[in-house]
Amino acid sequence: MTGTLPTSVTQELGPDALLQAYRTMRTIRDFEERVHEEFAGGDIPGFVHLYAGEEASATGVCTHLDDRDAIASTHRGHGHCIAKGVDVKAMMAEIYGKSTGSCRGKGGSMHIADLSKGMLGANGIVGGGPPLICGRALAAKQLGSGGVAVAFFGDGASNQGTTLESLNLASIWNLPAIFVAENNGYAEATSSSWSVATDDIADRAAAFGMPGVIVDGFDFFAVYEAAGEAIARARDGGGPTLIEVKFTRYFGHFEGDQQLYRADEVAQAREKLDCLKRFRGRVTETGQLTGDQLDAIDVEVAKLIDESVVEAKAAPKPGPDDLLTDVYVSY
Amino acid sequence: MTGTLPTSVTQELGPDALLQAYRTMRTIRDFEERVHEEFAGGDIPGFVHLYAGEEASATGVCTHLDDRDAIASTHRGHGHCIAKGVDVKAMMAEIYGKSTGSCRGKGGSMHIADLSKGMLGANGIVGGGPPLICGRALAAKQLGSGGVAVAFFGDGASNQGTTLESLNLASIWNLPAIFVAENNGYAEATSSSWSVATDDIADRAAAFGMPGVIVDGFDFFAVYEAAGEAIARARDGGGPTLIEVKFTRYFGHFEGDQQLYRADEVAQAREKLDCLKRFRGRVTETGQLTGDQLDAIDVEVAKLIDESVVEAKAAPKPGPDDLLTDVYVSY
Amino acid sequence: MARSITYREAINEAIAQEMERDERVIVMGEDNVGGTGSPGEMDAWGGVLGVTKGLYGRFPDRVMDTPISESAFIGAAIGAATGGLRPVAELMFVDFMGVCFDQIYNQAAKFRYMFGGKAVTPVVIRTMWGAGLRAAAQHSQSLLSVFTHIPGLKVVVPSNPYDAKGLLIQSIRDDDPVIFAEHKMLYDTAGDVPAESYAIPFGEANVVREGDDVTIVAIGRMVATAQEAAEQLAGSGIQAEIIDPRTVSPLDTDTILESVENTGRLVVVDEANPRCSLATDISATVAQDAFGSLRAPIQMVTAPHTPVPFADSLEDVFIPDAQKVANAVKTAVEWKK
Amino acid sequence: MARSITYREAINEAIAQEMERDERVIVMGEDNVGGTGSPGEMDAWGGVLGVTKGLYGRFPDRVMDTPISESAFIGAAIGAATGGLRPVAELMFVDFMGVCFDQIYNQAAKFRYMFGGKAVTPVVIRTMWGAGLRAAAQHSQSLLSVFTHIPGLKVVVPSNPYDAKGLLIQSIRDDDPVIFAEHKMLYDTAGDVPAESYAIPFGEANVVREGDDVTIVAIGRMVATAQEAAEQLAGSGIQAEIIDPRTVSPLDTDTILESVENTGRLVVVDEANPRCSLATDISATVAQDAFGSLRAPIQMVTAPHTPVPFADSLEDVFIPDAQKVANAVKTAVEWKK
Ligand SMILES: Cc1ncc(C[n+]2csc(CCOP(=O)(O)OP(=O)(O)O)c2C)c(N)n1
Ligand SMILES: Cc1ncc(C[n+]2csc(CCOP(=O)(O)OP(=O)(O)O)c2C)c(N)n1
Ligand SMILES: [Mg+2]
Ligand SMILES: [Mg+2]
Repeated sequence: MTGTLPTSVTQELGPDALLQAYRTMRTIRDFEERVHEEFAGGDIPGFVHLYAGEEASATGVCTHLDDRDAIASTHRGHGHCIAKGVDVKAMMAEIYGKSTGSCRGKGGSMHIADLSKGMLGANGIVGGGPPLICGRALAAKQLGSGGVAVAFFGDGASNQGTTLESLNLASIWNLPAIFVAENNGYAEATSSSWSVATDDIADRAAAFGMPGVIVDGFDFFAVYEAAGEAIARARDGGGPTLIEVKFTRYFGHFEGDQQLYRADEVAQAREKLDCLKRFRGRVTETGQLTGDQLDAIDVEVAKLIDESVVEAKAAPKPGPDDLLTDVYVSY
Repeated sequence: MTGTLPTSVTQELGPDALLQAYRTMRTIRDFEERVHEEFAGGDIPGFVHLYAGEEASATGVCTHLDDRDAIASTHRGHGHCIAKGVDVKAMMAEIYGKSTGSCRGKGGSMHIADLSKGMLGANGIVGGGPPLICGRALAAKQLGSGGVAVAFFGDGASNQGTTLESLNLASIWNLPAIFVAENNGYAEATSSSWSVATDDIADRAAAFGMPGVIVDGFDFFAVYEAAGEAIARARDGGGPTLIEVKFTRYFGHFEGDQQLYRADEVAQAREKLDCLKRFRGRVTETGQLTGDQLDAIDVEVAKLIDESVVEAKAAPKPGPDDLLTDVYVSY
Repeated sequence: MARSITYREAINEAIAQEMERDERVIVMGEDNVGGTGSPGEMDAWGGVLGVTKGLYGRFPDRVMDTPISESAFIGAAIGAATGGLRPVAELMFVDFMGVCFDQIYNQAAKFRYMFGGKAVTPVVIRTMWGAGLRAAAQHSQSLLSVFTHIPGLKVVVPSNPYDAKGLLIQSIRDDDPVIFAEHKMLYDTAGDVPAESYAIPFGEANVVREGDDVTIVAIGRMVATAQEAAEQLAGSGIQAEIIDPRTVSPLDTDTILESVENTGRLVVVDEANPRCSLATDISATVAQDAFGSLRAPIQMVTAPHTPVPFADSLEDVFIPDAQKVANAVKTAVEWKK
Repeated sequence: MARSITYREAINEAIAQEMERDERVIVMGEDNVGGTGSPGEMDAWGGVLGVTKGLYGRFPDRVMDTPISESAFIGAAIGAATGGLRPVAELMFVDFMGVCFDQIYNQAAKFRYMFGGKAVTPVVIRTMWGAGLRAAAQHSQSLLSVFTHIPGLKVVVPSNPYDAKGLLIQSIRDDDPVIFAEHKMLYDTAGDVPAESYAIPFGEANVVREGDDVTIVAIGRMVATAQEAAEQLAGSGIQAEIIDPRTVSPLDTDTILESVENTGRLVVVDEANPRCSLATDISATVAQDAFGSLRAPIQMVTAPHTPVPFADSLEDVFIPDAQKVANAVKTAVEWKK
């Protein structure tokens, strides 16, 4: 199972970077598993879309990014936030609608953002992010910052006009933009094999004059490598790339989804394809990391998530005065 | 110059059909040339976009259509209207804002329509037509009418999200829809070679799982043949096609445009590529029609256009009471 | 025969009965079936909150899923309406109108006028609106004033199951484009609804409660809020008349003006943002056409000029409640020049 | 030093001066240069009506053409604004908002609130509005109420060259998203405009004419119409006070309320469609907050509830004229209970 992984790439990343990547993926997984439980407990309000199963995408891409770079996310945004360095405790508090949250309780799961980290927000509008990312890429280009901008979006969003327009705009403006189509097989209950008229979303790249690649989204190293190439090209003035990442989501579309439309693909994926298992297998096989090192991270992450929930629950809600603030910078 | 034309196609059309096609193209040309003059004279208000030079597209496509079929047009809609059988005098009156106009003076050049002819309207919104055409194609399919629906749109419109979405929708719903991208090289003053990120708009077909073809838009027979194939496939349940028609427009983007952004491509096209000249050369060369037959049509058309202007000028304007009618069927 | 069913069921029943009656009625939207192309069951969703559930089983050829391409499929519904069908298309949340609004206001709404009276576009766009579900800024908006502003559209806002059924049947039969706005917090509310088919005409307000001291015009979910306030006020001897317009375009101004002519006071309750809203629309009409009867300042009870917040502690203050309505009524009643 | 220049020139000058002052200001829109990729001249258009003409010559790296993809490029302007630029993007006609509205109201307008006050989005969206050019239903709309309804947006409506320059400079410097609405019929009107840079603060109405008998609030091109009516009325001894809000969000309600407190009468003139409009917004505010001063019914002079017709004979009746304004004023002045 790990034999298909590109070896040169594993070698390129030193132990610290590998540990960091593992920590990010593990944090996302635990965060989501925990939100899943807490939601079932009735404590978390609103619509919550979990990223479990897809960790290698956000992590593989964001490992290449730094403070110059920006990302835009989707309704399924927790993973992207964590991978771009948004504070996990603030995120959890946000999901609980507390004043200590990333958005002081005003945004919730679908709007977690941290502009100071170049994280432009989860987005409740399917296809909302790609235009914004064209703008961030344009800003990076105009200001000569060397930054790139990455739009994450789903298979469903790949049919949205705003996404398609953005591919064209990024191409003709030759922007340092990367479009990551996260194809988890479904938009809500609808199969991407039906809703996307091509075999692969990556096929759409040619329609907008940019390279398109497909990667195994369960494989951190595959994502890391494809993203690395695209991001390097973008930083070099070589323009945008469309990367299709294929995997499955472990939970329902949102919490509460009965998932009658699915087969048993999740059990299979969790067993055979899981990004954390494969990562562990790979890096211990090559001897770059030990199982103990990874176990230690597991323990730390579990503690962090635990604390984040405890603290979120204990945190105060925003007060009525907060209702009217933050509409304008000045009015 | 005529040697490149497909012979089998010319043969397929009998003399009556050929005369009719010529009449349509000549009517469009004369209509547009005359509106151009009248606009310069200051009598025609508003924004007017002329189709001269592009006649073979509307005519080549609509020659295949009948009452079951619908088309949607653009701001540059006169040619499509004429080719789909809208009354020429009513069109001219509409452009003059008269109560005898196709839309009783309420629509003007950008909104000429005749639903009774399956002509869904010129459209002031770039990319407005393709979604509507998906609907007309769906209706034909659901009602089993055997009809098809055709969206005409420009190179500029090929970058609009609404157009791109429609390609996908038509494909996955397997609709009897034909998308005709009229690439005249410009969207306003902006070159399609810049604004469209691919070499050819037809390249986009693959991104939406449908066949894409490119045709010489100055050549009636080439358009006729490509459209015939696509329309037959659509009627047979074979789904949509994207046809890119390439040519140049003879006038400015709209009347009043100084056209500083152009080279002298128009003079060249009028001289060497013109669809009327090529048609005449071809059908007289093969002996299917005589020059006299075509000249007779020229005379008839000239008279029709002349009358249409005289009558339009003499016609009454809508009265103030008309302002409030036609908003709802019932309110 | 009337049974108690929910607002959700009433909507489903209205569509089913119209589909039964008229073959031209089709249904489309994102996961309105749910499961197209997927390995598991079809009709797995019936819309995100289950409103169209079961229709696919009964009318498999006439209920269809769509890709996430609102411009294309809402536009397709509109185009199909010009071609002999009577589509009922779902714009899941009204908040998503921004990706497809052109097809609604520049196309559907204007065809008839632009084409000189020669177009008929019988399309219904069902959409979910309103706050209260902790769904935050992009899934909780009202936005009905935006549609009401547009000539050529009709805007329907049922506040209870009975109206939902009758108004939806009328919407489907109506030959003009209709925005049918379903309040997401009302889906589970139940009420008596006849089993047989019936249509409620547009432009006829419902006087939900009679009273002589003040006229309260309330929209959608706010009708219940106004009723709660009215009960409270009755305790203090103030009798409120409550008017539910049911359709805001057309708006039954006659009923509103007549009521104000009797009560002399107007309170408008609307959970939307305040600027250029239905609240201002109704207030301004009264200030123009029933001024002579007004004995006190018009009071508008609305959400503040802010996006909808996520936290419950904020959203609960964002949405007008009975206390605010009662206070506004008191301000009007106690007002002295 | 003030010279007489046109509204079009005033706008161009404002952008040029801000681009000069601040490198982060960029300009984008369809054919805002004109000629990109084409064989002839660059800067062939400077926008469809020539408003940005010449900017490309001076700032070739900061003025860019866009494809016809309003969602993508308006969204890009918004994204760029969060990333350190101060974009001035052109939505050619406001009528086209329907293909990109989501980016404006769900993204730009809500970032700051949804993100707990931690976003700043200094984007200006210039757009052309209004009737009168025989441009028919899809190129003549007003639609400003739709933007005004949205919390988080500012909406600016200059009625003359002086205001156009000063308000646009303020718009570019402002840290919130601004809709800058240019009336297409005003581009050729001239007026005195200082050559130097100046900013007009938002939310400060201009009292264009003083008078004690009636308050006329007029928007955009209607300010001139109101002035024409006022001249006429002065002949009959009626002195109208005319208020030009200049920005409708924020709206300077204080100035309006104070004026009505003095005159006791309000006429609102707005060329937009009537329902849920700026006219109803301003009227309702007055009916709520200055009721005690009102001595007559509020009069709204607006377009009818119809799309904009093409024929001149209809469009001229569609747009409010001085006669209609004068009649409304007379109705108010002559009104007796
Ligand atoms: C414009 C818009 N349309 C519809 C929705 C409702 N919606 C939310 S998520 C979703 C499915 C998205 O599918 P995909 O892009 O594949 O992302 P995934 O959920 O699989 O991560 C839909 C239809 C929305 N939020 N915005
Ligand atoms: C949504 C929208 N954006 C912009 C415009 C303004 N506009 C009208 S025609 C046009 C150019 C269209 O180019 P193309 O699609 O190539 O058609 P052509 O004019 O060449 O026939 C533009 C930008 C519009 N009418 N609608
Ligand atoms: Mg998906
Ligand atoms: Mg073109």
